[in-house]
Amino acid sequence: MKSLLTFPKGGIHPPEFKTQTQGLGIEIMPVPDELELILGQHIGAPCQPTVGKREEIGEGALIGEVKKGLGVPLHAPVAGKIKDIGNSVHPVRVSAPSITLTVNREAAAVRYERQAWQNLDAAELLTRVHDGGIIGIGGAGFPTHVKLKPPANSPVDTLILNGAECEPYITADHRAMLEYSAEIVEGAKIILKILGIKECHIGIENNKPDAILAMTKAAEPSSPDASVKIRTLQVKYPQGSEKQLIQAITGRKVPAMALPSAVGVVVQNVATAKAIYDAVVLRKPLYEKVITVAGKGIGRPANLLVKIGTKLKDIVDYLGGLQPGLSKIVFGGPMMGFAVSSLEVPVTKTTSAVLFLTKDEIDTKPHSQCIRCGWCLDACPMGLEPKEIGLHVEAGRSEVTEPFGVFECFECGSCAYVCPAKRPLVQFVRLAKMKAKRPQ
Amino acid sequence: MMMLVKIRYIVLAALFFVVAPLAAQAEGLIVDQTFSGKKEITVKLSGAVDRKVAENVGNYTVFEEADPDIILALGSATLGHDSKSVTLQFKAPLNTAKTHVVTAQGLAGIDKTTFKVSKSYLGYLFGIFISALLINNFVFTKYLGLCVFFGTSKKKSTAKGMGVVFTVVMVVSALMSWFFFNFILTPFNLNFLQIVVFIGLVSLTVQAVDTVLRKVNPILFNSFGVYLVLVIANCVIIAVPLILANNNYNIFETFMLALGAGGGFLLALYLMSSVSERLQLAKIPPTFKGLPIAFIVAGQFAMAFLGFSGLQLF
Amino acid sequence: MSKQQELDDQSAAPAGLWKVSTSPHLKSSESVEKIMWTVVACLAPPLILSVFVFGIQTLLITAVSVISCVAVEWLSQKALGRPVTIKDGSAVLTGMLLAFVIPPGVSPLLPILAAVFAIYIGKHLLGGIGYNFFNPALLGRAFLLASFPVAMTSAWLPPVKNLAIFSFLNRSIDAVSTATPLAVMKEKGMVAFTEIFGSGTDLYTSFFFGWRPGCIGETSGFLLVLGGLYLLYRGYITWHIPVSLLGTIGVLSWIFGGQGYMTGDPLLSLLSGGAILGAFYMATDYVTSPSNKTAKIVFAIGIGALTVLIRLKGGYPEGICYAILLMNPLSTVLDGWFKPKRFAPPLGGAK
Amino acid sequence: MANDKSSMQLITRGILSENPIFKLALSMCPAVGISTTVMNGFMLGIAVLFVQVFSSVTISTFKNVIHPRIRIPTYTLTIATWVTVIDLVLAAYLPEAYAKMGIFVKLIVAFAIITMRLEMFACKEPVKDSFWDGLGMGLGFMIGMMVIGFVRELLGSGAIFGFDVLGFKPLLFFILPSAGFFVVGLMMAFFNWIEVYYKRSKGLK
Amino acid sequence: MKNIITIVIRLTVSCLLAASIMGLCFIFTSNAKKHNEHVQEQRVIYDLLGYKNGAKIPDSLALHEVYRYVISGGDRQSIGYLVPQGHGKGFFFVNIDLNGGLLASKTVALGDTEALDPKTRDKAIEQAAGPGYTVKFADQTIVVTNNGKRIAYLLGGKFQGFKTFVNVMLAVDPEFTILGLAVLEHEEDPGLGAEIVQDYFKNQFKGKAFEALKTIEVVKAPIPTEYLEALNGRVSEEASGKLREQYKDKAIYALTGATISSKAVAEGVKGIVTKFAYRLNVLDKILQEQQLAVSF
Repeated sequence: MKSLLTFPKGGIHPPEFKTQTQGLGIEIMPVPDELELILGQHIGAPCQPTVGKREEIGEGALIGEVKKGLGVPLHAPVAGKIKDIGNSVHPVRVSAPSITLTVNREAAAVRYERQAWQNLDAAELLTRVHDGGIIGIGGAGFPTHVKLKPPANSPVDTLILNGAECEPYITADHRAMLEYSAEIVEGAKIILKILGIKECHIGIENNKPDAILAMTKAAEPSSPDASVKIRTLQVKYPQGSEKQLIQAITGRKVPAMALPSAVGVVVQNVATAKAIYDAVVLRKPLYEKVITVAGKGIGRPANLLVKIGTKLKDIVDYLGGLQPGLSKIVFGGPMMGFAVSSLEVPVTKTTSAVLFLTKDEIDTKPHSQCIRCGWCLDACPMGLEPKEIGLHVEAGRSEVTEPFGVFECFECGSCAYVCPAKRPLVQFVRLAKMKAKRPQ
Repeated sequence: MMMLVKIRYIVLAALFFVVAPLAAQAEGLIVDQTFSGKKEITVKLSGAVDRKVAENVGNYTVFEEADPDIILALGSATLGHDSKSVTLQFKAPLNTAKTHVVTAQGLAGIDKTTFKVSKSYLGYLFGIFISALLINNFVFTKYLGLCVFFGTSKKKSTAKGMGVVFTVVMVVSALMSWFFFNFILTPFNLNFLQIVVFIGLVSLTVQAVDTVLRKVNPILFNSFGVYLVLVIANCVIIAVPLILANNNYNIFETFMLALGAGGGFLLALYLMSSVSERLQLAKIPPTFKGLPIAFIVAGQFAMAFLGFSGLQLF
Repeated sequence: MSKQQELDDQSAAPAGLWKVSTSPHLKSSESVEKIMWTVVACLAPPLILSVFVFGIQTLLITAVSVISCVAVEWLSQKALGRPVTIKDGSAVLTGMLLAFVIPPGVSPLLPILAAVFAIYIGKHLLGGIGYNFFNPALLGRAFLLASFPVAMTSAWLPPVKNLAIFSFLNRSIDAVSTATPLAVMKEKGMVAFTEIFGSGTDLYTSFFFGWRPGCIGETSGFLLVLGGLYLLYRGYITWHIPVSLLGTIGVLSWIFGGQGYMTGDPLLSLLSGGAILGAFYMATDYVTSPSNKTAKIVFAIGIGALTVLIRLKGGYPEGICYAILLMNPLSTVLDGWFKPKRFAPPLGGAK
Repeated sequence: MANDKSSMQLITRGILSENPIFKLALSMCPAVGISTTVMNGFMLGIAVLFVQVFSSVTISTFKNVIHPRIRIPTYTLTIATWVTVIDLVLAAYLPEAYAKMGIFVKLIVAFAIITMRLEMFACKEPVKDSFWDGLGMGLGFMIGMMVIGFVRELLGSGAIFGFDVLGFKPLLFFILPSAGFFVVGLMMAFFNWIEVYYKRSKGLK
Repeated sequence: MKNIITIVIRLTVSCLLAASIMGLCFIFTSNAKKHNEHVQEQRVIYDLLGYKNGAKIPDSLALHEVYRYVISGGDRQSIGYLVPQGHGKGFFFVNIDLNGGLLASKTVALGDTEALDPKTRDKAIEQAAGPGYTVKFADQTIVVTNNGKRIAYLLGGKFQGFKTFVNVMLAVDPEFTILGLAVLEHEEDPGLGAEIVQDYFKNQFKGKAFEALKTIEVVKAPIPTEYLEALNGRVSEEASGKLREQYKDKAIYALTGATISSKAVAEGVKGIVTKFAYRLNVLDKILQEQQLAVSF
C-alpha cells in the first residue's frame, strides 16, 4: 500500500465534525427578498457600481467593475431593482460599500447553454474567466485570471486543484466534488489549456473516499489523454494550505515570501474550477456558490447553494433558526474563519461556510501566560516560533518579531489550537504583522 | 568573522602554552608515572624488566620531595603481565597533592633510576583555568566587575564584544604585570607600588590595544573600540595581577588564570545577556525593574554556580 | 443567563451577543491545568510508597511544602496585583517536587522557607509562570542546602521495618539519621557501600523499588519511571530529555565512575542520586528547558555530563540538582542556537 | 551652582538622594562581595571614605595645574596613591580586618564612584566643597555597606557587630556570597518602593 | 610641543609626589606591620600554650625557633637544621643525612632578629652548607621551655582540606600528646567544613596521646552532650580535664555534614605529629652525640 501524501513538518489533527453535513446533498436555497452585494469581494481594488439607484436589472447583469487596478467584475445574482448603493455590514471590515438589490420574483430565470470551448485560444479563455468575475473562492479571493497568467520568468508546469478541505465542519467542496465531478474536471482542463501545460493533480484528503471515487471516475484515467490525476492525501490540518499542498503532491518547497509559481505550480480550489467551467462553458458569471452551514447552533445543518449577497438572517430563517447555547457565529472554517457579530452580514464569493457554534463546541477559556512548552513549535507547519512572537507582542515589542518568522505565517491557527495556555497566538501574529517591518 | 580569527589565535596561543611543557618531558626508561589510586603509584616502562628485581620492595625508596628524610612504607610492588609496568602499593594513603620522588635500584640493569611522580602539571594548569572560569567565576563567585557586568549584559552582541575585549586585555596586561612583578617589583622590594604599577599597565594595555586595533583592523575597532574605555575602570581586570602577585604564579599559571578569568567573564556576560533578553519580555514589578531584578537573577546564577564548589578536577 | 433566554425565545438577535474573537475558534482539550495536575498525579504513587518506606513523616513534609507553595503563590499574586492562578497546579507541582528533593527528616520549617524563596523570588519577581529561568523547586533546594547544610545533608531516614510508619515521629532526627548511598560511596568508598547496601541484583532491585535511604524523589525508581512513561504516552514530555540525560549519566559513569576507565556501574548511577526524578520531572520542566528538540538533547547531555562531573569530582554526592540549575539558564541560549527548521528559505537563499 | 550648596546638603546628597550603592549603583562589587558583616562594611567604608576625601581634596587643590589632556591618568594616579596608603596602613595596624577584606581594599582603585566624583565635582569646585562632597559620598558608601552588612550579619550569623544577638544562625545562606546579590537587589527595590511611596504621599497632599 | 613638555613635566612631578607619599607611608608602616604580625603570631602561640586572653606569661618561659632546610646538591640530599644556641649567641647549623647520620655541624653567627628575615637566613644557610648545594626552607618548629626544661613544641603545617589548603598550628608536649590546635587559614564551606575552627571540634584533639593519634579515626556520630559542653569550655577546668581523660583514646567525632573536612584535619594532624616525632628523635640523638649546647 502506498503511503498517503502529506507535508512533513508540523500540522495538527483537530476533530473533523464533518458528519453533520457530509451526507447531505447540495440544496438550492430559495432566493430571499433582498440581497446585499459587497463591492469589494476580492483582493485588489473594489468594484465601482455601473448601475444607478432604482435601476432594473436582469439576472447575471454586470453591476460593478474595476476600472483601474486589480479586480474582477460583479454581477447581479437575480433579476431585480437596485434599492440602494450604500454601506453594508462586512464580516471582517466593520462596514463596506455595497449594492442592495430587491429581488424581482416575476422575472424568468436565465437558462445557460453549453458552448464549445476547445477551439478558443488561451487569451480568449482568460477573458472569459475575467468577465465571469472568477476569484479564488476557496477563501483567498485573489482574481483568478491574474493567477492563471504567471510571470514569464517562472514557467509553470503543474496545476494542482485543492480538494483537501482540511478545515473541520466544512463539506461544501466535498459535496461539489461528488455532484459536479465532471464539471470540475472540465474546468481543470480549461485551466490547463490557459496555462498551456499538461499536468494536473487533484489533491483530496483520505476522509472523503466517495469524493475520491467520483473524481477518479470523472477524470477518466483510462482515456489516452488523461492529464488529470487524483492524489489521495493524509488527513492533517493544514493540508489545504497552498504551500503544504504543493509540498505534499510535488515535493517542491515554495520559498518564503514567494508565490507557488516560483516552483512552477498553480493552485486552484476545486470550487474555483467549477466556477471557471461555468464562466467558460456556460458563460454564467459567478453569482452563486455552495456553502456549508453547520454547527449545533443552527436548526438544520445543510450544504446550500446560495446567491452571493444572501444575508445570514435569511439563511438562519431558512434553516430553522438559531438554537439555544449558540456562542459564536463563524464565517469560514473554525480554524481560519472569522467570527461575526451580526446576522445582517451577507455571503460573499469567498464564503465557504457559516458555522453556528455552541458553547460546548468552542473553547472560551481565558488565556494565561506562556509556559514555553514548545508545542506550538511542533505544530507550526512553517517552522516558525509562535511562542516567541506571542511573548514579544505581549511585551509590546512587536517590531522585533521578524526574525521569528511573522511574515511567513499564513495564520493557519495550528499553534493556537495546540496551546495549552489557550494563547491567541494568531491574533498576536496579526498584531505583529502590523507593527513589524517587512523584509524588503 | 573577525572575531573568529581572533578566537583562533587565542586558541592557538593557549595550545602552545599547553603543549610546550608537554614536549619538555624527558625520555628514558620511565615512560609514564602516575598516582593510580590513593595508595598507589603506577610506573610504565619503555621495555620489559626482570620480574624478580621489579617486585622486590627493598629496591624502591619513595619520599615526598619536601620531606626526603621520611621514607614512605611500601606494601608491595607488582609487575604487570607484559613486564612493562610496575604498581607500587603503599601502606598508608599518599598525599597526591605533593610531588613524590621514587628511586628504583637495579631496574633494567640500571644502577639507580630516580623519577618524580606528581599530579600532571598540565592538569594543574588546566585546573587553574577551570577554576577561574567556573569554580571561582569572577562574576558569580568572586563578585568582581559587577558594574560592567550589569551595564553591558542587556544585549548578546554587546556582551560578546565586551567579553572578548576583556579577555584580550586581561591576558596581555596579566602577562605584563607578571613580568613587572617578578623582575622589577619583587627584586627591588617595591611591592608597595603594586597598585599603581598594575593599574598603569592595564591603562597602557588598553591604550596599546586601542592604537593597534585602530591601525591594523579598523572594522574590528569599530565594533569593539567602544568597550575599551570601559575596561580601565573595572576591578575584574586589576584583580588578575593582584591575585597572581598574591599566589606567586609562574608565567604559564598567570596565562591560564587570565584566560580563565576572561573566559569566565565572557561566559557570565553571555549567560546574563541571553537571560536578560528574555527578562525584558517579562512583567517585572515596577520597583524591581532594571538593576534590582538583574541583581536577583545574578544571585540565582551565583546559587547555581555553587554547584561547582568543591570541584577538584585533578 | 440573559443571553441564553433571549436566544431561546428567538427574538431578533441583537448584535454583539456572541463571542467575537480571532481564529482559530477550535482549541485542543489540553490545558496548563491538565498538564500540571497530571504530573502531580504521576508523583502521587512514589509519595504513597515513601510513607511505607520512611514513615508518615514524608507525607507531613510534602503537605507542608505543597501548602506553603500554594500560599506563597497566592500571596505573591495578590501582592503584585496579578490574577491568582493557584488552581493551575503549578505551585502544587513545585511544592511536590520540592518535598521530593529534600531529606524526609528535616524540620517542616525548611520547606516553608524554601517555598518563599522558590515561588516569590524565583518565580513571581521575574514575571510569574513562564518567566522564571531556574526550576523553582531546585532553587528552593539550593537555598535550603546553602542555609541548612547540616540538616540538608544528614537528615536522611533509614527505611522503616515492619511498616512502622509512625515510628519516626517524636524522635530526634539525630538518633535515626543515616547517609544516602552516593554520600556513602563518596566518603567511604565502594567497599563500605557494598557492606551497607549489598551488591548485585539485590542491590539493584532494592534501589529500584525504593528500599534505601534518600529523598522521597529518589527512592522509588520504579514508580517514577512508570509515571514518566505515562507522561511520555500522554505527550506531555518528549523522550529527548529523559533518554539523553539518563544515557549520558549511564555512559559517563560507566567510563569514569570506576577505579579505571570503563569499569563504573551505570545501572547504579541511574538508580541513585535522584537521576530518574531529575530526568523525567525536573529537567523536562517546560519553562526552564529548551523548546526545540535538538536543543533538548544538547541540554540533557549537558545536565548528564555535569551531574557525573559533580558526583565524581565535585563537592556534592548527588549532583543532578546543581547540574539542572546550571543548565537551566542555558536553555534560552540553546533555543537561540537551534532554531526550528523553516519550511523553506526565502528566495535568494537564507539570510 | 555648587556655591549655594551648604556642606550639609553636600553630605546628605551623598547619603540619600545620590547614594553610590542604592541610587547610582556604582561600586557594587564590594557591596556584594564582602558585606557579610557590619564590621566589614564599616572597615571598607572607612577605606573608601579616606580615599574619596583625600582624592577629592587633592584634585580640587591642584585643579588649576592639571592639564586637561592628562586628566584621567592624573585621577588614576591620585586614587592609586591614596589606595596604596590606606592599604599599607590597614595591613600594618589592622591585620585581621585587612585579611577579611582581602583583595577588595586594593580594588578601591578601580571603583567607578571615586573617579566619577573627581571628574564631575572635584575638578570644578573649590576645595571646601569637594571635601564635603567626598565626605558625603564616602559616608553614603559606608552607610550603604553597613546596612547591607547589618541585614546579612543578622540573618546569616544571628549577630550584629560580631555580638551574638539571636543566639542561633537563622539562615546561613545570607553569609554566603550569592546572598549578597539578593540582599542588594531586594534593598534597591525597597528603596525604590520607598521613593515611589514618598512621592505618591506627597502628591496626594 | 610646548604642551607636551608641560604635560611631561607635570606628570613627572605628580608621579614623583605620589611615589614619595607611598614610599613614606611604606617606610612608616612596614615596621608596624612586621611588629603586628609578630604580635599576632605570639598570641596564637600563647593561646595554644594555655595562656589565654592576656593571662600572665611567666618570665621563665622561652621560645626557641628551629628552622629546617632541605639541602640538595650533586646526587645527595640532606636535612639541615638551624638550632639556636641561646639568646644572642648565634646558631648551630646541623646537617643530617637521610639516614639520620651527621654530615656536618657548624656555628652560624646570626642575630636573633636577622634570623627572622627569610632572606638573610637563607643566605647564611647557603654559606654554611657550602658551595654547590642549594637550600630550600622546609618548616619551622618552636620549642618552648620553662626554666630550661622543654614543655612543648609548636608545629606549623599545611594540608589538603575539603576544598583548598588548611593551615594549622599544633602544640604538643614532649611526649607528643597534643596540647592544642589552632586553625590559621582555611577555605572550607561556611556552616559545614568551616566549623573546624570551632572549639567543639578543635578541642577534641586536646589530650590525644601520640600512640592514640597514630591510629586515630573519625566517626560519624553526634558528640555526647556532656563532652560537647566540656569541649565548648562551659564546664569547669577540672571536670573537662576528667572528660578529656575519659575520651582520650576515643575517635574524633566528625562535624555533621563535613566528614571529609573532619577526616582531612585528623589525617593532617596525625601526619604533622608523626613526622615531627621522627625528626626530633633524629635531631636530639645528633645533638646529644655531638654535645652541642643548644638553648633548649
